[in-house]
Amino acid sequence: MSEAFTKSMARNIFYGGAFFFLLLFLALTFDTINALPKLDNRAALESPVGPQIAKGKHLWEVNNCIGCHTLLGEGAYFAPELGNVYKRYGSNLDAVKGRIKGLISLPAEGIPMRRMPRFKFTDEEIAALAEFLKYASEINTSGWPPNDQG
Amino acid sequence: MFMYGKHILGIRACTWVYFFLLVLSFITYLVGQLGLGGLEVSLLVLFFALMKGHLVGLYFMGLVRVKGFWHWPVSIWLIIPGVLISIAFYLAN
Amino acid sequence: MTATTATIGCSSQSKYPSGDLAIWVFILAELLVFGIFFAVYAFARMNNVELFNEFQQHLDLNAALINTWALITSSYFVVRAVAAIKEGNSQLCVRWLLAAIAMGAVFLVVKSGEYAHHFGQGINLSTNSFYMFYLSLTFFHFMHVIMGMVILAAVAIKAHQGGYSASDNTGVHTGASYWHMVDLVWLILFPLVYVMR
Amino acid sequence: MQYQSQKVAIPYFVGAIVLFVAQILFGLIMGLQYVMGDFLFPEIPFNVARMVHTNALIVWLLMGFMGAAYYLVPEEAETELHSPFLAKLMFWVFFAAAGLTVAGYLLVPYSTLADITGNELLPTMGREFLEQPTITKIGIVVVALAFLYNLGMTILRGRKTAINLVLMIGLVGLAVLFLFSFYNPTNLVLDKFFWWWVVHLWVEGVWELILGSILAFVLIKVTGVDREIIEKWLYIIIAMAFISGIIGTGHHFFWIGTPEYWQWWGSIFSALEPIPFFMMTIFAFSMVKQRRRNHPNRVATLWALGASVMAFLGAGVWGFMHTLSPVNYYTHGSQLTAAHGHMAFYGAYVMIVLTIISYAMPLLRGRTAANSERQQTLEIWSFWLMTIAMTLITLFLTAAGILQVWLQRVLDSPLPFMAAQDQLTVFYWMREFAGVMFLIGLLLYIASFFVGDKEPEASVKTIA
Repeated sequence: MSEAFTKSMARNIFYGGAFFFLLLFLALTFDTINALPKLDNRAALESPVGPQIAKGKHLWEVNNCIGCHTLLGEGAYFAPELGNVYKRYGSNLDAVKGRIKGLISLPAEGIPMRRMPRFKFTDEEIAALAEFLKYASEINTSGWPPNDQG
Repeated sequence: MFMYGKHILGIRACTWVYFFLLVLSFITYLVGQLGLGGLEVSLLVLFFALMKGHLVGLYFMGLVRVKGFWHWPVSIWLIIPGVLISIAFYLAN
Repeated sequence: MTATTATIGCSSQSKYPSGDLAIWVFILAELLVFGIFFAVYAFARMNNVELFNEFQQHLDLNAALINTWALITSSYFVVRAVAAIKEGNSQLCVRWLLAAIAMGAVFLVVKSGEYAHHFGQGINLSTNSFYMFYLSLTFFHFMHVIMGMVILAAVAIKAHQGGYSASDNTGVHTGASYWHMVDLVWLILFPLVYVMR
Repeated sequence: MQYQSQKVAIPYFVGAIVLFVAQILFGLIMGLQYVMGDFLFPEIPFNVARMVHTNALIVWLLMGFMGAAYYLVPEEAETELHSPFLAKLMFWVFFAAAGLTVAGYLLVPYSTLADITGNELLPTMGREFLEQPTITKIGIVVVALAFLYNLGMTILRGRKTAINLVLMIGLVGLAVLFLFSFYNPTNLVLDKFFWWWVVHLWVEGVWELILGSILAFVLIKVTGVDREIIEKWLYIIIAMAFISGIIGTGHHFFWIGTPEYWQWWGSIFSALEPIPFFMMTIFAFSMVKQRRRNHPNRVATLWALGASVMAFLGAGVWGFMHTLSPVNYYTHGSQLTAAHGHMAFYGAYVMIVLTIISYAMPLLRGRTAANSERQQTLEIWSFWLMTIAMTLITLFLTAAGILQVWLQRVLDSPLPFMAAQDQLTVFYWMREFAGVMFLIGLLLYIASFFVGDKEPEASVKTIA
């Protein structure tokens, strides 16, 4: 009795269902956008270091850091999570800066392990990156990652 | 209450079901209004709800006269969440 | 009650429920979502019994009762509409459908009043887990009521134009089945969220 | 093939396969870098190889979709393509842009590429899968618009079938959602939130429409089952895909600074996401079972069935495995994600593009129905080699992922990332060998276009 199952009804369910769930998704999105100010650490963006964070994010992007690292768990799985790296290094900006500086100035040859490209960052740029990572670590991520190792 | 017979699927049966649903809902409401709680009361209220759902499925949706596979989905749907909810309430108390 | 001998759907037993089978596939999918949601509510409550019990008392039981009655009544009206079209009486069918839609509107108005009250107090999805579930479940259902009313309206318009007859009325059954599903879900939602504690 | 203009699909299919090869080669490089950290350093750092690997995949799938659309839309609409010239032109624009972008990735440091291409004006680069320079993104939009215009005009003029409409909705959705790739605020949470509107709503939303319509088209052709039945299935499957998949986006909003309720919404709806894939499997097998004829192109049927199964396993089962938020809390951003990504992309999208190529290419190259017996045998071998290799890759990555999660996230004194990685080496080696097996399968696949090319077509009799 396959006539009982009509194509036009299947089509209507597709259109109706798609529209319905799209609306619901938009409603939830609306609520999310309203809830974000309490979660997304935008206070840091509006603080005096805000421009530095913006610069850090830009550097993060134009050097394709996400191509090896994860940030809040998203990215490549080749190198450590950096969303919480600030906390991993004892919530110490200088420690983070020192770590970046150390990694990018390793000699070009003779290190047979996964390694960071030798980016040519100025001290100012390293400071911006560290501020960006600090900002990221202070986003409310519902308790993720489970521990400091990321 | 509703025997199989000539009028089983008739409007009159549905009307009775309708009144019955109203009454059961009112009882549920009273339970809430009186602030009754606890496992037994909760499960009783849940049982009423499942019964109401069952009646809607059988009479309003007309599944009472459907035989075979399609007779069951609504009943099964009521039973599975019903059991899960009961377990959760049992464990919570 | 001239319709005492009228039957719902076909008079004989059948292998398939009345209405387009496609809507039944959809109804099962929807029931599955709601079923999971209900079970998840109950288990989430398990970890926060006190919180759930406390905030449950802030809900408006009177509104819930009115809404339950409204939806049951509406469902019953749809049953009458189906019976009417089975007898070939399109205009009677339209009137029952309009009455059913009106009851749906009652539900929407009352529920909106409840929401206005909550939102007025600054409550939203992030307030606590009870309100998260309460708002999510009821809003999800709220949207289904709207959807159901749209479907009933479409059926009513077509019936008004004489699009159905005593022999050809699958569309009415289809809309009716969906509407009963909306009612069915509420019948579980009402005690679970408002009463059980 | 019934319409001359369907031939514009050829360059798209060929271009897709060329990029497919590039994708696999760079995948192998990355696989080796997982176990030999300084392999090809500093010439091709991991992040560059990964960019080529993922971007080539996306672009070749898009090319495959476009080729599929140029092939099937005229046939469904029963009219010639609106403008074959525009289609050809856009192929070369697209292919050149892809080539230039890959060359840019490989030849200059990424930050230099950003400078050269004026990323400053509208910074969109450097986000996963959207690494393309802004001008490439704009190029993609232009190509997509021309493509949609061309198809739209064709459909408007011709017969409007469900397959055509669903395909169009999928492609329009693809183009519209891509626009979110131009939104890149400093606020990381907003950035990530809308980034998923491109990534998730593509692969678990509109792409499923494209997948469904291509599958439906090929099934009509190879099984001869009534169009009414197939289109009915198509609608119900894509309805389920949207019902589960749109809110299912929430499974990406667990840990990125979005409200906690997404953990519930996302878990509940994404738990339903296997349903459309399961229905697709049932659909493909039941259509083949009810077939009204034995099509001589048995390998196309094999691809179609394989796609439905592997999509269910990769997207459905492997996705479900870590989609519930309490599980995802531990598995988020681990090798398990990689395992799921590999099998889901292969099963759902690689295989569907190979299905339509397998069905259409013999016809486009002048056969009446199918390739020769020898070609098909070779292609069947390649099917099994690639599919088994991908299953192995997925299993090894799953094993690596479980161990990684255990060492790095569950243990009372968790290991640091790199220390945990060292423990996974054996799995990474096995994955690399499976990758070589995949490459062999791919080479056989390409060989199947040439070896036995001059032999007569397979006929139904020789199969039965």
